[in-house]
Amino acid sequence: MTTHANPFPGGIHPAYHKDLTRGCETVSMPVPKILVIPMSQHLGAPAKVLVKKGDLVKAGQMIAEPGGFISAAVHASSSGKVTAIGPVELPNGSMGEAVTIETDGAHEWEKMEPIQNPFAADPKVLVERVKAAGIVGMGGATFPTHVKLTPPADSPVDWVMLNGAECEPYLTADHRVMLERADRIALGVKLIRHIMGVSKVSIGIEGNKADAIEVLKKAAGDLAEVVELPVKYPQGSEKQLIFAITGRRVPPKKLPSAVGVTVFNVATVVAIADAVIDGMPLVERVVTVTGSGVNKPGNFRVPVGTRVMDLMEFAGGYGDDAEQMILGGPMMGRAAASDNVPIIKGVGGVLVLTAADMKNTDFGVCIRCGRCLRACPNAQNPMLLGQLIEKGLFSRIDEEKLREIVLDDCFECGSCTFVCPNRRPLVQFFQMAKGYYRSQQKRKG
Amino acid sequence: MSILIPILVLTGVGVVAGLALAFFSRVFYVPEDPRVDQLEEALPGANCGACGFAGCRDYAKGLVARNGDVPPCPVGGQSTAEKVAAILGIAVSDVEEKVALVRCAGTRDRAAARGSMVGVRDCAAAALLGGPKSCRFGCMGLGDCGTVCPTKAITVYGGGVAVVDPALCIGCGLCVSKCPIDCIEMVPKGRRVHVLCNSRDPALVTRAACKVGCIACNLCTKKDPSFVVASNVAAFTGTTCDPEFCFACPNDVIVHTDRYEVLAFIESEEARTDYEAEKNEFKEKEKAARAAARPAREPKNAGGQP
Amino acid sequence: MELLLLAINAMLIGNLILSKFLGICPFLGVSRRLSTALGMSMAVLFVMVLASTVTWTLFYTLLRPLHLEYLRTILFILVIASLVQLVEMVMQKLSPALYEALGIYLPLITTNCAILGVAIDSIDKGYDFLHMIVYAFFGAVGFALALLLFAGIRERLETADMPKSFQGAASSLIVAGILSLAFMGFSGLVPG
Amino acid sequence: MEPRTFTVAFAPHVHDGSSATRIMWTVFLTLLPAAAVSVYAFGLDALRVLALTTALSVGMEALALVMMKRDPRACLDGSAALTGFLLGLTLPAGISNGILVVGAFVAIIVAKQVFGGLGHNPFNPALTSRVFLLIAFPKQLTTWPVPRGLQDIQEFMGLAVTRTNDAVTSATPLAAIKEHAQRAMPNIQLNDLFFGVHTPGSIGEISALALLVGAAFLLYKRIITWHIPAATLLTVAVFGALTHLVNPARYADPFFHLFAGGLFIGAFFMATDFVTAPVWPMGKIIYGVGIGLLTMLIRLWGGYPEGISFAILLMNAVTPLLDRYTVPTPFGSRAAPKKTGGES
Repeated sequence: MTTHANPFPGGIHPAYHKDLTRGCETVSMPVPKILVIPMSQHLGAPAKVLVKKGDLVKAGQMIAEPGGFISAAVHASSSGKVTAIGPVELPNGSMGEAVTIETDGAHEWEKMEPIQNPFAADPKVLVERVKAAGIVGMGGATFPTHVKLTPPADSPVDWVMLNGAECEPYLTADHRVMLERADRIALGVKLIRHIMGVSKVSIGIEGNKADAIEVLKKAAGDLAEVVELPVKYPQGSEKQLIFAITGRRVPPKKLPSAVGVTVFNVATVVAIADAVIDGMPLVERVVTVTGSGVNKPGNFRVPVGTRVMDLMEFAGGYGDDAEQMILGGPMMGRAAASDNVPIIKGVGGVLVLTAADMKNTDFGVCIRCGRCLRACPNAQNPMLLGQLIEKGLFSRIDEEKLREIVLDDCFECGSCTFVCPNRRPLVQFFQMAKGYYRSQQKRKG
Repeated sequence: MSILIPILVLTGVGVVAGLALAFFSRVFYVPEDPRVDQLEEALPGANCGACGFAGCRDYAKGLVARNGDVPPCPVGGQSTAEKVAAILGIAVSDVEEKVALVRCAGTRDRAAARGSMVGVRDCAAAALLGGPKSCRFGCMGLGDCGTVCPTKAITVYGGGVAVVDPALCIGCGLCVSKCPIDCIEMVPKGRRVHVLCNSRDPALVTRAACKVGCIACNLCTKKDPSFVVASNVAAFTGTTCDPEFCFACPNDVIVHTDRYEVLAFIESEEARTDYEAEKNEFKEKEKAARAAARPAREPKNAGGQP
Repeated sequence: MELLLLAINAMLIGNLILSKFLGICPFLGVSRRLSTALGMSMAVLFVMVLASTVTWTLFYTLLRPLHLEYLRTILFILVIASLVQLVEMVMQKLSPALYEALGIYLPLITTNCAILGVAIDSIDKGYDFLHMIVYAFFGAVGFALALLLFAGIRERLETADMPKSFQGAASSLIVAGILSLAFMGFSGLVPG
Repeated sequence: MEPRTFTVAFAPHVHDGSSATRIMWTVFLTLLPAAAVSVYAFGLDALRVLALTTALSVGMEALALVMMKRDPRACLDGSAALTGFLLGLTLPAGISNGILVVGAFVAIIVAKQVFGGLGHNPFNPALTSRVFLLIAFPKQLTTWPVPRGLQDIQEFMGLAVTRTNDAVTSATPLAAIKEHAQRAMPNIQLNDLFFGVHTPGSIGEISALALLVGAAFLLYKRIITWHIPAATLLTVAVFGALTHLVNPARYADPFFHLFAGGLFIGAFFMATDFVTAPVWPMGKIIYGVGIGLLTMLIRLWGGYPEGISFAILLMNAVTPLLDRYTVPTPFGSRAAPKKTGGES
């Protein structure tokens, strides 16, 4: 099978720092005393709470059902008593409703029935199971997986892609999942082939994870081809990944299904297999704890809803000079104001940086050096757009159609900001502009 | 004789050009309503865009096109509305003049901070990160509203809360649309009583975030039905009330502008001390009244007046 | 070849705006947006060619035979003013958006000295009909070129943190000055 | 464990460590070889001019920043020094100090700070100033001292010197060609043009070799891209070759045009100035071709012997248009999707 990969335009080569945790085997974290399980861990409508304050819940019990078509169920990660239901701070800095559980330490399970002989089962049953297990994309976008498994009839999918690129610096959670659970990934691939009726499955892995490529080649056999991807950020972004493996270009503002492709994160595939074979809902995930501000970097299997402070206590605590805590990777992750926030389904890493590692955020004017233009994976114009947004010249943006051409398609990978010699916060400008247009739309409609 | 030739030439060319123009003005006639110009004259000319149109001329065209069926010019107020109605020949509708009010008194010493932020220079950016305060509804104090204000009526003072100077505010509402957390409200110009809190969080969350947050305790609504509580925050809907009613608020969120300017209420230590003193006095009085009322078995003290 | 040289001369070396300093009013007035600058350029191109043709014809058929050369300025102004009125009407009918955008500057083409300048210049230089057309056309193209370049620069300067005192006309004039400096490089390119 | 709070900032939280200041000073350093050659060739006069323009420019920048109530420390960000240095490199060595003050004023105040300083100037400040000086002081700007080797420095150090050449000034090769057409050619050696120690000219332009060394470093560091210099040089070479083929007696050969005058410093260091050059590859190529064409136009038929400064300035004016009309198509919109299911 071919392992040829197309390099996408732009991109950057940050320092990866993956050696910190690359070799750390995943350690299961014991269930903490308090679990804070938000209802909005996915893209789409928040889940609807099914329990009341004072209820006793079991591990794996569904505590909230999907709140709409694009939504996902939420389960208790351990057994215990519901002590509060109310708004808490979420990893993205906003407030959202969450169920707080005081665990009893017994960790009593209430799993779903495993599906016997799944390859003979109706794909619809399997999709129902994925929905019931509350599985969402675990690469960070947290799109409900059951929606992805059932593409609309007018855009059929002929090629499924597993995303093992893990192009974010520092993070190794997916890498460890691929090494440690290769058989489950193979099983998951088989299930997806059965559910979606596709024959072409590719697993894209960046070349800096040679051992994972080896292991998966062995495990996947004929089920999927393993493609070694060039090491370049943002290789793990859907559109770039699809181009690298298939050569197909997803048109601006279109979903991958427009070119007949669907992408799953490797950890998501494991969760699918777990849900079908073991009847286990998505209640835990692998999280990389790393960075210069932690005492002991490592990979941990963490119950969903664990507060970062509890995880850090188990993982060995902060270094003396920890200054910034980022949930996710350093390129697209969010800096949290406090560690009293829960780990949710889409958080793959806790990165703690010291003041020395932190980027100086004093920014200057654009000197038009054009580095951002060369770094942008979408071949767009961060430079001009950033200047216009900074000056509030939204009429110019409309006039030159920059919003349609540039802004709508920017997925905030941060490459432009990474290379800007005057450290202009371009991603921030784009987020602001997106917010501005959202509020404009709200006012109109 | 020789003078006649140039005169004739000039006249001839002039007549030809005039006739040609007259002909073409028929061919390319575009009707335009003269009222647009009159209306533009009558409007304030601030071109602030608060009406939703791109400038005053655009608004005038809109007025003509829809024969006055557009929201009134918020800046011009009653007098402009009358002029517009006169030009259009329609009845005057009453225009309520409004001023902006920042519904927050959570200065730095009263509202809990939330981490420290670097690289953030304005509200729109800070809002993306969750804001600098634990309260996600409170004024972030980075002054975006002040920068859009055409009359420079909004200033962020030392406490880190924006305050509107009602004397300067022309009621255009640009700050309201600019504020990313909807902390600014347009209130009727004559309103004397304001609830300076915007937190729609439940009481527990609000109390943890800010000392001067509205916890929706409903004590004010018991004093005067003009106070209403909706989505966890109180609001005053009337024009004025007994200044002493404001003291009923346990968290000092309500200001009566007959007693204290909003600015002083938020920023001035002196005013705060005065306020505390008055409030204590009020409480004493109320206690005494209650004690006096108890033997008489009156079920309720009507309004806290002695 | 000679016509080519004339064209280059009219367009670059003797650029109306940047080396003859004619037509500065629309140059500063309607150069804030590329789109309006383009519209203005087209209007000027049209009026300039038409006005030159008409005035040239009038001059050689009416004034010269009657020995009324001294009337040319006042007559030309009359003709140009009428033509501008015509263009204004046409534009209001056919492209109201551009009409709005050009605003006061459209009637001001009347007093655009570039038009009168070209008309008188082609008489002064004794051009025949063909040369006059080429001169007027490429003069207008040169006007358009300068206007478009200038509009591009001004759009860019919108994002600049200019000191207050230099915003607007001040910086525009400096840009125009530097542009004019650069156009000096063409001097001597074509003799005459 | 108690909850603790952290500093919040925007993603991405890491940076490649580049800085505008470092870029500016790197460009400055890459100009040193050329400066060294000219100090060797023109002696202390060259040093004086370079030091003065650089210092004056930084001074003017500081003054402007103070007047605009901005942080005056920003004058050390390298951009003003670079502008001053580049200006010095485009001037003849024997120029008087008064003119240098005017030059620095035009470059920093008129061409740069008026527009808001770094990043906003539509025209290259050094070139604007040079062109201004050329038009304002034509005599002084075209009085070219003949390189005297190390005499000056030897003299300065008290070594014995025998003055062999007292003719102080001479025409530049380009001016000679302009005046005498091909008859001047035998006196001009390509070698000299390339190494530059014997040809008259402005301080920075005499040695193509030294400029190439610096430019190679800039290209290697990816501070500049190949588009603009390549397009410019190629255009000049092709244009030169064509005219030479048509009339070898009148027009010099392309190598002469490549190595003579300020083409190298212009193409590599002036035209590539970020602030005033287009940003997109296609725009850069058009821009480079335009510079090449205009340079040759002025050199061959214009009133001035050298046209590169005018050419770059003129193309600077075109930059905004090029930026706007040469935007590449965004990723994904070029090729129609291979599968057309669900496409409208």
